[in-house]
Amino acid sequence: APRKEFNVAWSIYVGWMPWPYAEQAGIVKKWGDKYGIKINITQINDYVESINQYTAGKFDGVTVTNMDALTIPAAGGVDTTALIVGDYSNGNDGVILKNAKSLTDIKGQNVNLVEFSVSHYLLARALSSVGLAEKDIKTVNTSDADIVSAYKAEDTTALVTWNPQLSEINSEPTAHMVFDSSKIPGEIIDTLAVNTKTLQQNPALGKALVGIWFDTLKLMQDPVKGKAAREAMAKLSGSSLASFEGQLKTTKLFYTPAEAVSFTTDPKLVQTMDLVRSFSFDHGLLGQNVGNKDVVGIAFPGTATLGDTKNIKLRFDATYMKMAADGKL
Amino acid sequence: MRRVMNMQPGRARWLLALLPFALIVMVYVVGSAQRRAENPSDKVLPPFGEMSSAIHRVAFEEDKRTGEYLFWSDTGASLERLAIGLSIATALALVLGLLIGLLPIGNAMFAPMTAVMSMIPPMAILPILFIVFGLGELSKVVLIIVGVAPCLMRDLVFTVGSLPREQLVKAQSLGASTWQVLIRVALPQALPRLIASLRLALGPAFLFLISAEAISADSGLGYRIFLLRRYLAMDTILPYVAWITLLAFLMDLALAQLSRRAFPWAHGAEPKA
Amino acid sequence: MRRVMNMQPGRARWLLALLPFALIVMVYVVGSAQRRAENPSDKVLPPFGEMSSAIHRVAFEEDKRTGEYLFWSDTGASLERLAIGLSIATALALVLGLLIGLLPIGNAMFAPMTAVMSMIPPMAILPILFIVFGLGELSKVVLIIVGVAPCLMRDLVFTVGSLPREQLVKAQSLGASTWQVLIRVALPQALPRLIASLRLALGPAFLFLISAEAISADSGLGYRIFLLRRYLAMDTILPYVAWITLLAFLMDLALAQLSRRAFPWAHGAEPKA
Amino acid sequence: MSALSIRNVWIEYGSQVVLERVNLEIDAGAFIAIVGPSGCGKTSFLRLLLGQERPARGSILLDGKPMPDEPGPDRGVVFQRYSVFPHLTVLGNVLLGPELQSSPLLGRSFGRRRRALVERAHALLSEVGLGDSLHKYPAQLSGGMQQRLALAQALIRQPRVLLLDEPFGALDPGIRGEIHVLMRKLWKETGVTIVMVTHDLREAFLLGTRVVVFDRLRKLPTEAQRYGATISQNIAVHRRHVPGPGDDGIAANDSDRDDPIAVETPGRDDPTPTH
Amino acid sequence: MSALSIRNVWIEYGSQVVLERVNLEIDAGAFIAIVGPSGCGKTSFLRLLLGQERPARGSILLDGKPMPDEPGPDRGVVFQRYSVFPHLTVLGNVLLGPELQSSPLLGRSFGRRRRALVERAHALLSEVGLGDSLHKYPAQLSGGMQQRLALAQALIRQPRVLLLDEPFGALDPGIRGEIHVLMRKLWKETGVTIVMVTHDLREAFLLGTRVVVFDRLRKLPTEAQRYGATISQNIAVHRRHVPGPGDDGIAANDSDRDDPIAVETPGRDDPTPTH
Ligand SMILES: Nc1ncnc2c1ncn2[C@@H]1O[C@H](COP(=O)(O)OP(=O)(O)OP(=O)(O)O)[C@@H](O)[C@H]1O
Ligand SMILES: Nc1ncnc2c1ncn2[C@@H]1O[C@H](COP(=O)(O)OP(=O)(O)OP(=O)(O)O)[C@@H](O)[C@H]1O
Ligand SMILES: [Mg+2]
Ligand SMILES: [Mg+2]
Repeated sequence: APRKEFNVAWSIYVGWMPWPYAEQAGIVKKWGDKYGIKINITQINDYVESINQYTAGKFDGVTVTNMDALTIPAAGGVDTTALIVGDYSNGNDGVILKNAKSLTDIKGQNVNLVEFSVSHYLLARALSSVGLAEKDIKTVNTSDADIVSAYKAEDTTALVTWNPQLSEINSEPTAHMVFDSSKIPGEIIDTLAVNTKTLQQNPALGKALVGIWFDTLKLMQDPVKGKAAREAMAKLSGSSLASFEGQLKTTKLFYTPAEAVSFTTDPKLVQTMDLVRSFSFDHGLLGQNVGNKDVVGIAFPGTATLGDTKNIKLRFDATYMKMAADGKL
Repeated sequence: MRRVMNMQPGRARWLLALLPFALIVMVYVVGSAQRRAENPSDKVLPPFGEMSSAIHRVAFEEDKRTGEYLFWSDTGASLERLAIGLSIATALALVLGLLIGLLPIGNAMFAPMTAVMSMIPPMAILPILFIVFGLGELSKVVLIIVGVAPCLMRDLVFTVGSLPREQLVKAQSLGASTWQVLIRVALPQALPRLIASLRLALGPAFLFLISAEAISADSGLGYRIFLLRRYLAMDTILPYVAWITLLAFLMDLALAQLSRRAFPWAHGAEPKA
Repeated sequence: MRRVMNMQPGRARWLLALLPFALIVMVYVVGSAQRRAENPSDKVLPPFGEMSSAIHRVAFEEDKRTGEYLFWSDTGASLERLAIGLSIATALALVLGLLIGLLPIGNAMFAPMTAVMSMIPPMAILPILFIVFGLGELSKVVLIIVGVAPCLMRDLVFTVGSLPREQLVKAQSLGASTWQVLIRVALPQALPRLIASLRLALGPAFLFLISAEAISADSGLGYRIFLLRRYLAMDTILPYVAWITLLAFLMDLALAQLSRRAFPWAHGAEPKA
Repeated sequence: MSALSIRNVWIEYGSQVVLERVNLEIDAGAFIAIVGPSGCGKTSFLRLLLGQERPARGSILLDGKPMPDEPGPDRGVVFQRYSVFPHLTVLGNVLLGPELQSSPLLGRSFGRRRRALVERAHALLSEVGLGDSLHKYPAQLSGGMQQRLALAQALIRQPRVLLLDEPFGALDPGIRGEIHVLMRKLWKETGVTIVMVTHDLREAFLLGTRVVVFDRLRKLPTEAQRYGATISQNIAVHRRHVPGPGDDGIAANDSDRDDPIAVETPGRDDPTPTH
Repeated sequence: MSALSIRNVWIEYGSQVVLERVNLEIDAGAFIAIVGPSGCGKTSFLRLLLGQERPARGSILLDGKPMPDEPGPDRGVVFQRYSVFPHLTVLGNVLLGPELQSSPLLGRSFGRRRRALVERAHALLSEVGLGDSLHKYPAQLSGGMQQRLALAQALIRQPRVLLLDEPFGALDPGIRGEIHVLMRKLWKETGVTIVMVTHDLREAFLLGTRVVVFDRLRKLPTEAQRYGATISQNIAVHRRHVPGPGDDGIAANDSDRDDPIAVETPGRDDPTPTH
């Protein structure tokens, strides 16, 4: 039976700030009313916790990266659909060395990062780009909230993180960004994921969310109201407008539904996800006693899939974004 | 020369008390100036002037959009959670503490359980708490409860358990039922001790509050601190920490006063007998 | 019918004690089965079988990447930090506690300072700790110290402060200097209480350890729990939590034993006089 | 007011026999003083009469019926210490018993009923000389005042038997004299049956209508575990004939209620080898 | 062993005058018993002699020299309670004084030196009847044993003056008798000057060579704050002439060291209106 009320969790990240702003600006209510449903947008301060809560069934949707969508809910048996592909990181994540200018200097150092996050993935990609492997460095798990003060500590020499912490650290005279996500464009993807079963039973939810999202993005670009919207988002994320604009520059937001659809339907996404699942499998993120990387199946628009087709748990679905592109909402 | 242990500070008491504080302030001012000299935009040790203007901004200027004064709405949200958490923890501790402390059967049933429970580090089961109790206000309150109730309870069990047997026998010889012994003998004598333990629990309660707010919240003192940490905005974080400390201090004072007013018998001189 | 308060559990004691544990296990098993029925790869409440195989993997199989037995290397790392932190905290508390408790001048100088210090939530000043003490083992140890030393100290101040004045006068009339009163009268009588407070501090110590390890580490029980939280591996997290609880419990027992062995006078019957 | 029969009672703690073969008939209105060396089981015996403990063997009858096996309002008690409640004022302490009786749920009374209780309590407190200290807490009273308070507290529930365990042991001699006078007076007025344990032989003979001596008959240390103490003497006090210790302030009219029982020889002079 | 001169001493707590115009000459080797009503300032006076407090006016001389204003090994003390250290065994308690003396840094002695100290301590403990309980803790001793231990502990440092504050107040009468005998014996053997506060007049006259009575001369409650107590009587005890209380177990040879001072009338009968 269709439900009337839904819960969506978000956490602070430049590519997700449209959600709280939409709530504030009444866009959420507008689209909810249109489809006769109510959508609650809830902020979770700790990103991992928001995904865990979604996985445990407390939320119907959550803002999540492609890799975490695979390793937490999908690997945990919760069939998840990436309903909206909002942006990819185009320099929002980076590797920083203290007092060293080349990525190869990282060899033998301790690297502070949030282990098994997209930072870890970025690091792995960075290392392989210069012919190094993970065994050449040592990772130290460091909470993202504390990574800025971690940089200030004497013994910290290398770290990987994302914005806004990244630009905060990069402004230090000693800091040198030696690798960033613009070198692997389109691999770190930020999505809004929803529970597949809920979505199938309540197509209205999908329509409303997509409607909200692109409405808000349109507003952000409005020459008149856009600045006020961006300023409000900056405030909501605890930073200044200037800093927020800076972060936006390194984020490839798909401002129109058409862009998003074309990115999602591009076969390159399949290659990206193959890289991501290989990394996840190598780090045991798909489960400890998992034999190969195929256990969790991934479906893409059309008929393309990766892994076990009988156990599809992560779906990239462009249907609803397509409706927006076609103006059918 | 008298022995050091016989020397009384006398009038110099205030001076001596201020000395360590003055020292810390001085070290801070010097350190701050030094870092600023090296890096004019250093954020780690902002000078007092910057802190005060940062606090002025959040405490006395309306937030343009929401019309709220962030500092006060954060304080309000945190204090509310704290109050609810501590009230429930106290009530729970009181009921279980009296049962375990007074009744041999209650003791047999709940004492081992609560002993084990109190050893579980609440932080480690945070993920579980969030899953069981959701991410709303409830889970924050529950973390405070899980964190402080065992301590409060253990203190109560001890207090009630060490009431002289004579008193319990005397009460029965005056016709008291178990229930009456509970509410007229055990409970009133446990209350001053409960307030004393509550004072000790203030520190941990704030700790758990802040930890819970760090993970899931959209307002509150702990939320703000962890949010600003990403930008290392020490000019706001440090005053927030000082404010939390002051709040804890004032609550401690208020509880001490309450106990002295409400239970004069527990604060009098030693019995003369 | 006797009053409930006069009823003794007798032989049923064990049964009563096990009852709540059995209840919890049952609720867990049912809940786990239910979730599994809905979603066969649910991770939130894994059945006991999976937990045991998960633990078997980390405790008895070499880790492919590091060649270590994770469970034991985590335990070792955590216990080392705990031991160092607690030792330093104890030493610090002892010195300050004796000074403040015994000397009026020490009291005037340090008591207000430490009262304020103990109110600061350690978690909130973590960035400062990092910057001052670095990110290595030191800052974790310091967090434990900052977290538990104030409590230990306050207990000691209280114990030493409530030594009967008669004893101190008596010691002086036997020719004791301040130093001698300290080491032959105050210190030995403070030690049993110190152990008792140390037992109470075990919970908070583990708490701070875990928090410190959650923020920055590459091994340790807290590190593992927070790392595994990233992909909700409750099958490992839950046994880890149980293990921490067990460790805390064993330490508590050991300290209790130590105190009874080393300070028989503090555990004897009430004085006969 | 009530009679107690103690019939062949044994008290044992684990394997240690503390009291054995205790037989004692206590008449209604008697004032029994129990003396004996430290550790011989006097307090244990009192605990038995209170119902705090049960005999290993034997039985206790209260007015011919088996005695309830837990403390109750028919048997009041005053201990050497901890007999009053530190969290209640003098008045509160005395009100407690009647309040518990009148309100099973809250243990408090209000309004008219309370005023009546306060009046009764006040009268009794005046009688024990605490009429001026109604609103003081026990910690503000001297030891003697505390014990007088404990007496008033026990007596207001009108127990049939009053059990006293060294009630005046901690008091100064002067104050003790005053309380002895009070004790005699209250006993005569209420007619309550009193069993008092004391260390002070003079006190025992001064107050008791009958002095019961507990002692071990076998004194070898090796036998301490297996043989307990028992009643070695049971002396009726004929105050008219026995010269009193004199100047303790007991008025001459004491003698109008002397012990009606004749002197008895203890029931068992040498221990039989059975058991 | 030493003489004390108390010259026109006043004790005040804030605005409350506790003692005023106290003049007392204590001869070397005297045994002064101080009695007086509760709260009149006896303990305060002893604290003064200990050096725990300083007089508001007046001075105290020890053998003609101003007395040190803090407790020291020349003045031993036994309180009613808390006089022994609960964390030390009987032997440890008595060893404490000599050990503190012989080792300023550790307050402990080892090896041969320690064996010598132990021997001395053992001898003294045997004298007070604790020779068999060397390794017990105070909590395992009876009240009387604890006070005997406190005496031994104080005496082993050979103080010139021994101050006792109701040392036997908490003991049973029987045990008190035994200790009185011991007290007299030790006093005679060591020749120490003793100042003892007691509530018990009999004890005062039994043991003291001189009984000093503290009392308020103005008894109106309104004057309680402004006027303190002072010495109202100072009685030399001529044991040969004053009949002793008899059966307390003090042997007849007590009388060979009686007080050499004659009876004095108190120095000040009516208070002068000055101050
Ligand atoms: N709960 C108990 N468990 C085991 N032994 C006990 C218990 N209570 C008392 N005893 C033992 O029973 C004996 C008698 O104790 P009781 O307190 O009755 O003596 P008492 O005559 O009152 O002594 P006192 O005059 O010192 O008060 C003692 O040897 C004591 O050790
Ligand atoms: N430290 C103090 N501060 C203020 N007042 C005090 C202090 N010590 C004693 N007093 C007051 O001084 C008076 C004398 O007290 P003290 O203890 O010397 O009496 P005492 O004669 O020893 O009485 P007792 O016979 O009851 O032991 C009392 O009124 C007491 O309240
Ligand atoms: Mg007894
Ligand atoms: Mg006194």
